[in-house]
Amino acid sequence: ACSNSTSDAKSSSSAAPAASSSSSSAAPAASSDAATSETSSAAGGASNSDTVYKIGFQGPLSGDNQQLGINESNGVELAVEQANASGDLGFTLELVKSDDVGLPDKSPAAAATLIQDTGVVGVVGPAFSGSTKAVGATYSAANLALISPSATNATLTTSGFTAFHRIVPTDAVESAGTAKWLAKTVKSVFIVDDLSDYGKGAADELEKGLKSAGIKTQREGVDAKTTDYSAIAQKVATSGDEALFYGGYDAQVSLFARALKSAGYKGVTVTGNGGKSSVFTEGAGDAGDGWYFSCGCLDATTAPAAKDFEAAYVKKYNQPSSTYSPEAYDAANAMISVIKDLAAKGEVTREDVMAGVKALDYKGITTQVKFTESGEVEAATINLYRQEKGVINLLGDMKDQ
Amino acid sequence: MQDFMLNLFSGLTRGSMYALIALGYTLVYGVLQLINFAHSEVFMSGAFASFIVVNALVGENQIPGWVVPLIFLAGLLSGGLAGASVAWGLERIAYRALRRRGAPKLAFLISAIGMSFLLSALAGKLFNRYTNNQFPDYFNKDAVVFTVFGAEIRLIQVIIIFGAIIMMVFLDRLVSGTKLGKSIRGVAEDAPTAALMGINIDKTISRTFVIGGALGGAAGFLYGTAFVFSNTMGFLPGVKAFAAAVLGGIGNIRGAMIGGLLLGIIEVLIPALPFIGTKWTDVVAFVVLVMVLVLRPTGILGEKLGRAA
Amino acid sequence: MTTSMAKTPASEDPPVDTRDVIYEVDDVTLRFGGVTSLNHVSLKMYRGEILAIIGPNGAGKTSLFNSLTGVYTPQEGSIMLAARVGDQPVSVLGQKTHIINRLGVARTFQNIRLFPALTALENIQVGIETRQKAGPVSNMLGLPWARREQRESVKRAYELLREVGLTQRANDLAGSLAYGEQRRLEIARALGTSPGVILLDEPAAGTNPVEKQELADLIQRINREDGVSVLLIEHDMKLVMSIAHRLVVLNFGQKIAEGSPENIQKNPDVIAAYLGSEDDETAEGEI
Amino acid sequence: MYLFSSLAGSLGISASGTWQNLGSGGWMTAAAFFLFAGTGFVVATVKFTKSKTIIAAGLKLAAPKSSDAGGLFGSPATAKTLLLLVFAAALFYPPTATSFWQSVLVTQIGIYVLLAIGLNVVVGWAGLLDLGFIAFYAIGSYVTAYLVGSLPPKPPWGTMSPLFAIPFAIAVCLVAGVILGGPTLRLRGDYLAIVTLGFGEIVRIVAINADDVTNSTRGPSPQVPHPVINLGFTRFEFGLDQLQYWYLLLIIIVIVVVLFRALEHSRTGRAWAAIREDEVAAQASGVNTFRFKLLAFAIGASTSGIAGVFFASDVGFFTPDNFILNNSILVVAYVVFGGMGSLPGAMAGAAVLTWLPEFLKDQVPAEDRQMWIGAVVLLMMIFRPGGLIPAKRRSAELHDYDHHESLEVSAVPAGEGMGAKA
Amino acid sequence: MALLEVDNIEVRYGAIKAIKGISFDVAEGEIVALLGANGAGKTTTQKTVSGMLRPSLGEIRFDGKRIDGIPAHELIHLGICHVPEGRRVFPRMSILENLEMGAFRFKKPDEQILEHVFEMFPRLRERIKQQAGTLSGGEQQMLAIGRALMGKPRLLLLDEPSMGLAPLIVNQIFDIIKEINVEGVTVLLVEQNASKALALANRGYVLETGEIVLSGTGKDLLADDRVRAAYLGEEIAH
Ligand SMILES: Nc1ncnc2c1ncn2[C@@H]1O[C@H](COP(=O)(O)OP(=O)(O)OP(=O)(O)O)[C@@H](O)[C@H]1O
Ligand SMILES: Nc1ncnc2c1ncn2[C@@H]1O[C@H](COP(=O)(O)OP(=O)(O)OP(=O)(O)O)[C@@H](O)[C@H]1O
Ligand SMILES: CC(C)C[C@H](N)C(=O)O
Ligand SMILES: [Mg+2]
Ligand SMILES: [Mg+2]
Repeated sequence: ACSNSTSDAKSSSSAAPAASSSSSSAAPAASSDAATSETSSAAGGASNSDTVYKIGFQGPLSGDNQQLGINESNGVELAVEQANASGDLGFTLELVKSDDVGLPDKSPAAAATLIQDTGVVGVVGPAFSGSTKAVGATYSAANLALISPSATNATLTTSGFTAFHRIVPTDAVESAGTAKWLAKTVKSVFIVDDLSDYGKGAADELEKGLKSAGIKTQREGVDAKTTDYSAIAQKVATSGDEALFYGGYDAQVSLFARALKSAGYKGVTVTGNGGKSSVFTEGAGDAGDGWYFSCGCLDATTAPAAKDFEAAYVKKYNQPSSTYSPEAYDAANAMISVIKDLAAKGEVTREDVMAGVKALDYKGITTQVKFTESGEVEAATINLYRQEKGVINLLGDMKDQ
Repeated sequence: MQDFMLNLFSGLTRGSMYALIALGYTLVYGVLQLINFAHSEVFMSGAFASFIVVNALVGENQIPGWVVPLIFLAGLLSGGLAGASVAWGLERIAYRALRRRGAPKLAFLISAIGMSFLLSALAGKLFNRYTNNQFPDYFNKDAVVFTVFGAEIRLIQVIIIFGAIIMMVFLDRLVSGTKLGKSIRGVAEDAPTAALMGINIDKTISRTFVIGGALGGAAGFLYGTAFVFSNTMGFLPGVKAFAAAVLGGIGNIRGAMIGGLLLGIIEVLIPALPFIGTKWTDVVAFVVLVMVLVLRPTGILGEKLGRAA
Repeated sequence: MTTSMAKTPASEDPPVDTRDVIYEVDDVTLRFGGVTSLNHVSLKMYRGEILAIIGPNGAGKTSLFNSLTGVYTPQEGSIMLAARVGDQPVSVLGQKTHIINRLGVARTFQNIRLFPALTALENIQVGIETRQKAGPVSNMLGLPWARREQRESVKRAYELLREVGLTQRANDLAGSLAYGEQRRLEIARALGTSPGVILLDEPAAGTNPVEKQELADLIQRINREDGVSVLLIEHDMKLVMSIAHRLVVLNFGQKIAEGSPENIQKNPDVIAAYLGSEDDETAEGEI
Repeated sequence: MYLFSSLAGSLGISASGTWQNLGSGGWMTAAAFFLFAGTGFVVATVKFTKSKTIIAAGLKLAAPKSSDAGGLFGSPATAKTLLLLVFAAALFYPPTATSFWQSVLVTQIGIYVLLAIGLNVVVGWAGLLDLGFIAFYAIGSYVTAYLVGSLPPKPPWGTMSPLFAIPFAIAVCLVAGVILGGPTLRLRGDYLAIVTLGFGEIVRIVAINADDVTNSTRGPSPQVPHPVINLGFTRFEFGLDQLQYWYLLLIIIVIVVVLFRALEHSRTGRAWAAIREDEVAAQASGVNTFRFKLLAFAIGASTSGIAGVFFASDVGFFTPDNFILNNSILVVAYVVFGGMGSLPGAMAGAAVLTWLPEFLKDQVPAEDRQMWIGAVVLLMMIFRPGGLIPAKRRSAELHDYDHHESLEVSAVPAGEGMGAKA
Repeated sequence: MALLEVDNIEVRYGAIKAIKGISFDVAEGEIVALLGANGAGKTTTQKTVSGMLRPSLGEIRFDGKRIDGIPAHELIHLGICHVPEGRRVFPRMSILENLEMGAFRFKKPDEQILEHVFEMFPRLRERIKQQAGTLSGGEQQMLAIGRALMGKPRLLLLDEPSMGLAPLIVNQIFDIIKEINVEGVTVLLVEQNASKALALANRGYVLETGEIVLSGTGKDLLADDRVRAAYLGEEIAH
């Protein structure tokens, strides 16, 4: 009767470092023999130098929402591999992945793993907003720069996390877009969120937007651990609201989608970037058809700028890239560019990397990586997607829909 | 009225699964005065085993309508069988040795907890750790069977409610009418003396676990079909079913049934009230439990094994 | 019936004060569903006496005990209690068991109920300490008065152990004592609560004649030396007749007789309902 | 594999193999062991013989034999030596440990030892099965977060440094303990277990759903700041260094242990033992069983609350997921595993079982840890049902099977004080 | 050949040796009494015979067949019925259900025997539906004996049947034992009430700390000074 969430319930009470990191017991630079398989594989095309710098990645690599994390870690891994293979680094780059299961309570341990590893000079991630919130201050205190490819909660850049930067637009922007779009077609919206920083944040922003557009709304929160959505689905179905928005992540939306179908809900169904992944498509089955997704993210399979990236990705992973893979690739490359510049000048410290990240101006495949004072990226587009016959298709820029 | 009916049936659906699981708790409690903490893993094992069977039978194929009931039955049986064997092994490993040593009650509880950890982690290792595995869609679960007061009652609900009721009636007969039932009650009340009457204690206890396990495993299949399943799925339904068993009067078979159904209904009806909200579902369950126990310390029907009142 | 037990013939000036009533049971009726286990029972118990309650199995003796100690609440009648000298009578109906104990009523059980995992000494201390004041905080901090109380409780417990002849076994677990020793320990624990009256439910059941003798001596000593009144249920007539000052006989929940041992032994109703014909007794005695 | 502390690092000592994870601290501790073992043994034997002579001298009124550690650690000399060894290790090992183990020591071992000590009062001494113990830990944590201003509602009187929340947490937990215990402590064993379990879940779910108060699953925000102790003349600021927390925690644990030990051997402790052994007989002996049970509950609750404050202060961030039922069950498992009713047992149980998963981390895949822990617990219970260090008072419970119930218990259910309506 | 032969058995509780090698026998149709102080090992002996305990040494034969080590639930099929110490009725079952449990080894309880039990103990018939746990001590004792009779014993083991019974009932119980015996049931009786037991028994054994110290016919033992002093509580020294 006793096991709880995915990996191990006990360590959920733990703030012990590395409680849930899968592969990341990375050795300090000194003891190279202890490098784990995963770290060395990332070091793939080893360069001739024996200086080693590491970038960390924090995100969910296990648990229900692992696909979102894996998408990103693949992107980062690809970037690191390409950098090492390019031969012009002058040092070896290693990737240290730290698994936070996407849960805030596992985040401190995951962060501690990276922070305690003095070889780590910069971090891509955390992937999720809640995880970021839990450790933003810790990373900032440790002066370890973060570039998140996907943590979209609006308040992350206003919480005094000096280390935090992101290359995607916030949920405030995304949800405002969704609200405008919804207001064009429906008069009442049922809003459900998963109580997480991301889900609730997105839902809050949406509610704000809809209210100001004079749309009637209704709110409920459902813990992300729920596996039985029949009660809430029934409530939605009998509410008569014309649209439903769910703020939360892929695995949960897919269950909700099924429950809604069972309950016979016929309205417009929408979710944010957290829902857009293959996990949703597979989990929801045909109940997922018709769902809309808003996402400040690029579809690398169609975007011309990402052609090379997509080819390399498919070659390495035997599957097309997915949500946030290109963004993670960009974030990693941006980070690498900073380290590379510093390494050319001498030793690379966390402080230097931090300063370097703040001063970045790097052209990525998804966007121009250049941060405002608060750590936001300057340029941003929100796209609208829709699932049809088990495939999520890009409909285009939200503004135009 | 329509909403009420909808909720009532969805409550009954949940409730009948709780009741099936609760029976396992109650039976074991009846004979050993112990909370079998690993029973939730028995339930879980039923879901996995039946998935393997059903998935093998269905595969990617299109299933003709007349085979569906057979597959369903196969799922039910394999779930029950798996539950029964896990429960049997559980008793052998985690209980019998301690019983022989005359261990204190809590030691049993802890060894059952150890077993529960082990089984759940083992299932995670053997299969996977996603919390949302699903059975193949081999029939239209959501087909509307009939409508009451405008509420559409779906196939899966009907199957679960009737399946559970049939199993419970069967169990009730088994325990109240037969020698097995007598020996269970005898061991429950005073094991050494029961032995003097010619009752084989070990066998009786084993059988009790097996019966409870079979029901729990079958419930695992039903649950997996209706919702999703995982290696940790046992936990919450397990706790609730245990609560249901206590609610009805632990050790009391009909109590477990009534407690389970009641808990399921309450759990759906109360949060459906406009001012409460579905997120309080689990709280409602526990608050009701606490209140009932404070008012009626031995549960609704009291503690007698195998009797209604 | 030439036994050694009749050391103190009961008639020999009992220390009884008939003006001072400990228990006044008035017209008490106790029912369980269809079973009436006490049927309009009235009786008085006086300070200083050893009062025995006898009667056939199921006559309601234990039920009476349970009513006197607040375990059962009779549907009708009243039970007033003034256990210690100078107490005002209070009603025991509906009172909690531990309150009744504090009012000066101690009891033992028909089946021994010690704390088997505590030592003999500790068993008695539990009783003694319910009369003490120190709270958990002063215990934790080991404040002076708490320690003084603790010393007193150990001292008193040893006294009681000596009184029941168990000094040697002070530090043995109660569960490891022999049956007869456990019976005596249970009495010592009861005495630890400084009762005015002690209720003994079949204390001699399952003990052998030698132990019965020791028990009889002990009860008389408690009664005479400690001034504790004794209410006794017992089926062993030798024991009862040798130590009781007065007897009350119950049958089918009703009081059928009351009086001195001599009178009771001759009472034809009692013989018919309970004692059996004299022939049996003598026949056996002659062998 | 992890960073060695600078001390060990500069000494250049390093270990290898599977024990690597322990850092060089193992070796240094071994040294300290030897040092202390010597003195410890001497002190212990001297004391031991002395107390024997006192008894021989005829001072008969000596208090009864201490009744906790029996069995393996039966003799007072070994017990004392062992105690000294443990204490030496607690003092001298942590600075030499890797920072990984330092934080395991604080956030896992230390805190759970404290929790186990608290629960031991409830389960081990008073014999009440509490499956919602973590709720009080949660309450302690949330009280702290509230008082430092990390929750949406702000305290009207301004914020404070986290550790000063201890008295408030104790007070709130006492009240919560009494609120829970008041109506429910009259229930018998397993009913109490399910009610406490329900209470634990209610607290957790309320923490999730009372969004405006607790910030739901997002946890306190901003994080709980690191504690500052400002005594006017000196000012002590805690940082990320786990050692500071360790020594603070050690002090807390020592104080609690000393106090609880005194309690165990006082009238309160005996009353609990009596209730546990036979509630009806305890009542008949004048023990106000309800009051003592409530007391045990409240004491356990407040200990748990202290642990909560400490946890919140150290880690700074938590969510309702830190307070899942599983953790309540685990604390019970620690206590039973170590030896119910035995203080050293409960502590050892918690220490071993919290250490084990961290240790296993390098030996088995992370996902398999739960399985190993389950197996260890299972084997332990099968082969040593009394626990690691069984309590002497409890060991009498290890009767054989046919002893399990005196007839009168079931024969007179009314005697249990509930169905007494006749 | 005796019905029951106990041959040099030794029984232990862990390290404690409760029975240190005793031998005795009970012939078909006999009543044999086991006497002894508290803790002498009477109950232990009976439990070993009925299969609740296993001897660590020695043999027990019933009807010539070895039975030591056979568990209680199998032994009952040979007709060894045990009225255990402390009555041990099933407290939450009714009187009737308790009696039916006594006949568990048969497909159906024998109505005639049931009737016979009710004749012997009319109180049981009056309370046929009452929960056994709420019966008075003496009533429970009657029930326990009745329950054993339902199992159609060949050998009836009685452990202190008179404990807690009113004097009148004690006499009745001994009459009933006699009656059962006359009907062909062999009885092995443990009693504190030595005088009554020996008066009834054909033969008796006296146990002391796990060993048999005396044996003989009931009459002889009753006349024995040591028995009179130790078990009848009589002073013979004057
Ligand atoms: N809780 C109860 N429910 C129903 N009947 C009860 C209950 N308690 C006692 N009785 C009945 O009340 C009657 C008196 O019982 P009680 O235990 O007082 O007898 P007693 O005089 O002590 O007998 P004994 O000498 O055999 O111990 C019995 O017939 C018994 O069955
Ligand atoms: N379960 C047990 N564990 C350990 N020792 C036991 C156990 N049961 C009995 N003993 C011991 O075995 C010895 C014999 O006990 P037994 O019960 O057979 O005596 P008895 O002759 O029946 O006494 P009584 O007259 O008190 O019933 C005693 O010393 C007793 O303490
Ligand atoms: C990977 C993404 C779905 C993460 C999400 N946008 C968040 O902020 O948490
Ligand atoms: Mg009685
Ligand atoms: Mg005996």
